[in-house]
Amino acid sequence: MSGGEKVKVLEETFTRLGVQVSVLDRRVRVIALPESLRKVAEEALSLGFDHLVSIEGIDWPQNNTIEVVYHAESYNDDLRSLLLEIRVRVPRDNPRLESLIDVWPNAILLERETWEMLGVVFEGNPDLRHLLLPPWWSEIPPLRKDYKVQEEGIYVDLE
Amino acid sequence: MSEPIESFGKHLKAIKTGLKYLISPNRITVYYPEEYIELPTGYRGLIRYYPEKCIQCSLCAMICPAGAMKMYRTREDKKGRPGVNYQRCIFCGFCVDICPQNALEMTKVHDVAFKQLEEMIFTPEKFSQEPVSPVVAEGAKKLKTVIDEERGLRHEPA
Amino acid sequence: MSTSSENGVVYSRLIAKEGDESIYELFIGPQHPSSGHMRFIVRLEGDIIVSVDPDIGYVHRTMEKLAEGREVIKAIPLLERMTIIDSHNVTLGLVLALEKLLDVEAPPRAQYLRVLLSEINRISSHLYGLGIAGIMLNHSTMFMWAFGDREVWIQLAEDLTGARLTHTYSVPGGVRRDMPQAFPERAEKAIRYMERRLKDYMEIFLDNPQVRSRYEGVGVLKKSEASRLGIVGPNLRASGVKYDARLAEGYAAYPDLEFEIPMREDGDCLARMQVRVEEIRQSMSLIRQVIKKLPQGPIFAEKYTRLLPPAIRQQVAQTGQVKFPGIFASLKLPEGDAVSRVEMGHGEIFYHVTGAGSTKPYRLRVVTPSFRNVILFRYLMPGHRFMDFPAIYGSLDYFPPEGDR
Amino acid sequence: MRVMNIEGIITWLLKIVLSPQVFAPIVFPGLLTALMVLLIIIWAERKIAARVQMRVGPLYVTRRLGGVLQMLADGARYMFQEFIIPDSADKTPFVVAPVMALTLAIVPFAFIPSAPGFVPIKSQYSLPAVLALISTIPLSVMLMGWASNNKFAIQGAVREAFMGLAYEAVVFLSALAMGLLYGTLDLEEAVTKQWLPGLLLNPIAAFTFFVGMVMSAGKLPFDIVEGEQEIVAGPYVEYSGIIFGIGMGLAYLKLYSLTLIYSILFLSGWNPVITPLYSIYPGLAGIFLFIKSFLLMLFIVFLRAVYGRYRLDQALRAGWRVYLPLSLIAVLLSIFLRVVNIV
Repeated sequence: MSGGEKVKVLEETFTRLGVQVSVLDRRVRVIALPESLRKVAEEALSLGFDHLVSIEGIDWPQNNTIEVVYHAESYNDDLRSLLLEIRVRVPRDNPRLESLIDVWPNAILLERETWEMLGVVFEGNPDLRHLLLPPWWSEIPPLRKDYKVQEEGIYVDLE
Repeated sequence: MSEPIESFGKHLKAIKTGLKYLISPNRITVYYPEEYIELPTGYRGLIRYYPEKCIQCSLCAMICPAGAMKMYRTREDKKGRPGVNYQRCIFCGFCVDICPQNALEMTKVHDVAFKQLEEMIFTPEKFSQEPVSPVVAEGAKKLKTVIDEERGLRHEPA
Repeated sequence: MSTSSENGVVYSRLIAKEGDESIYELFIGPQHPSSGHMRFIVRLEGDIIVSVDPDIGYVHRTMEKLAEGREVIKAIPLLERMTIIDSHNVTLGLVLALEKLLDVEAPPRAQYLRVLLSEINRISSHLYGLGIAGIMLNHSTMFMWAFGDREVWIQLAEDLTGARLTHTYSVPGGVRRDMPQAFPERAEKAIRYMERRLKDYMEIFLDNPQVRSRYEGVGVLKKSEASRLGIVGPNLRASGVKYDARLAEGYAAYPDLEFEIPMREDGDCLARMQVRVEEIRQSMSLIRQVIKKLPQGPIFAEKYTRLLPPAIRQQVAQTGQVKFPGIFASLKLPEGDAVSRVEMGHGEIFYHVTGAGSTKPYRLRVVTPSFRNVILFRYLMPGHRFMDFPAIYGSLDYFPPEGDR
Repeated sequence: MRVMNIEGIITWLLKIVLSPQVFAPIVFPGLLTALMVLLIIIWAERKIAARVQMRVGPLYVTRRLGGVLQMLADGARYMFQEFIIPDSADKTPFVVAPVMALTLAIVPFAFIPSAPGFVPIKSQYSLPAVLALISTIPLSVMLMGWASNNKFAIQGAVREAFMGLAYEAVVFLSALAMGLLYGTLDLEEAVTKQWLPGLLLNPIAAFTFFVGMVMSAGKLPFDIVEGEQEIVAGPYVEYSGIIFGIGMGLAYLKLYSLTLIYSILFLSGWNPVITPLYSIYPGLAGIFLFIKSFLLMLFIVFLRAVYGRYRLDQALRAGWRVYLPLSLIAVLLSIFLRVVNIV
């Protein structure tokens, strides 16, 4: 099965699940809802995407949501040039999502990092604690837009 | 220790390799203060500023990734002239590559040492003097690196 | 939570166990001869490791947050600092993603030069890994030889780019320096020297019975586990999975060069080291091919050289050193996002750049190979002896600044 | 009261100093040469490793001699460095243990003969006496590890105990094999009995004694007690200053006394005695004994540039499963040779 048909098969299976599917350059993008996330993940696993590359959170303060983007990948020859991208939007003030550890085991560290950096709570993750930041970190999650980093100009005025 | 005979042979081979290099070592040490390596053309060392070519467009300060290049303005000249802060400079050469007038150029000097931190901030005047390597000033022997099939890196008097 | 391993992964080893009084807890702390810039909370029962909890983040420089606060071009030297021993491969992913966003294409000669520097960096990254693995077994000769011979490749990179480690060689649209005249002949000599030295490495290190007994059958990662845990790089290929981002993505000039993917089946420490040595040989053959097939032509995209004044354009063609157009200081990223994967020495790096129409990227996500391999410390170690810890750590070629970003 | 004139006192003193009981343990194969060998061997180890490893090694202390006094500089630095006793440590054993280890490493020189008839303490049990003294050193190292009350130090002390079990039996058995072969446990007689070097008579015992010696001195590939990469510096982790210097020099002193035993038992000791020198002063006639043991130490120290480190359980398994049976075979071989009265 060449790459083209593979993409078509992916497209049909995901549209049957009632999620929005679009294909970009070698990326199958799935816009899922928090409830259907687990179904999409299990479907992706059965299709061959057996591990996660990244769990990424993007903070959209304008429409008050945090978008969690999962990228799944597969090492077998026909799927390796494809990337599966699952986008889920969660409310910004109380971002909660279901942990996908039993579908993709290597999510255990990725979820910790996204929780730490953006405050998205993954229910079911047994050890959700700080990974990169120091354990006593109490300020708001740093990758949120309202965590300001001090900027610098290019001018220095002499006497 | 399975198949001891064969592993004993391998022990001897490892010791033989060690002895081979004990007898004819291929050292790559350069005795730095007495000798120094002559660097290839285009080496990205300390930067030299030519005020007469500069059109004060401040592109170099805008592109500097480390925020090392700043435009020093005075009351009379509002546009300001570039000065570099070597505490931050990462020698990436972006400023040299974006300058439309070639007013910035990278020299081959890389081993300048500073006694205080403040000395590392080059105001435009200090920035326009040619940096001098202390080792060259003392007249150390100049070597050039040669890649050689037998011994890897070798240094010959340049 | 299912602890069955039908999908290949033993879940119980994924969770760090709390110690009771029979457990001897050792902190292989950030200040330790063989821990690198990180800390391991090792729980021992007698001499057997019960669980290892890698505590990373000691060199976390918040690269993703910094990249969001700067112009796009400044993100390249910033992200290069994640792995300066493999600096071209680490920034190539970002440059490819930016080229997709800015929709600019590097000319063929630049594509070949990118492969050239990528392979030189891969060799020096593997030599770095071999050296660290050697000193972890207190085999100081392997350490000194690997780092000494790495100087040859750093010298080549210095001739090509002007900087030893942090080259910042690729920018959106092409590369910054052309290949000097004397380069091919020096590269050929370096390759011949390295081929001879690899034989010595095998005799004194990898075939040395003492090192063999420390490596064989230690830290075995099964094929299904490697794929399910998303392990990358030589650690993955040593467990029998034939995957390489250069094949999957086919970026730069790799599609029209032939190279095989060295692989092993048994997935123990020895297999990982052997895969790295063979990858050095593959990279050397790639360098030979690139030098032979290097096409003529410009090294910087026409779209940007067009903006340079004619005198500067003439000077670029003559000196072979690229000058940037003025807009490089404030490149505007369009709406949309781009993804790229590049094969580094340590494994596959992943970039996801989201632009929102300003000069600064809206979100820049990077997942480095070492971050994906961290899970191996917790997964591989239980059940081994305490003295296997440095052997496994050395064979994984883990690089803390890259893992922490 | 007989008035002793000056020459009388001097000759009396000279007679004492030159007598075997004083000269051998203090000057020639004993303390002074041991300390001098300590300096030279550590310097030689770093220089040999440097030559193999594409670099230069110690250089700047005495530039023309290639930095030979580097170890003197290090020794002086340790001498004047203040050693810190952590308050969580058990104070008196913390300080006494390294000193005890040093004395135990030096006392064996009281039994080692350096020339025919020139031995400090003449006894037919000098071989077991020396080996017994050397085998007590691990006890003091364990005490050092235990007294410093630090997790890594305790791990190091336990490793020292394990390693002790691995090589002690092997060393004693191979020495016993040679004792059986020569029919005597006295080192001096052992040399006179060697019309052929012990190495050729009983090569198996020579091999097992050599490996046991490398294990007991903790030199690569059995550098397990001070495993920097696992337990920082083993029992010596809390030490600094001169007691750390003693700890470091201990391994080399132990190696020196063991190589002396090795060259006496297997390389026919001081045999090509230079008779003119012997007639002048017997003490120095044993110069060949020193040269043989020095070359042997250079080879053992060269191994550092070739090997990494074995795992603790591998060293134990090798000790018990490979070298112990080998040394038993060596004993049988000696018995057979003795029956055939080859000696």
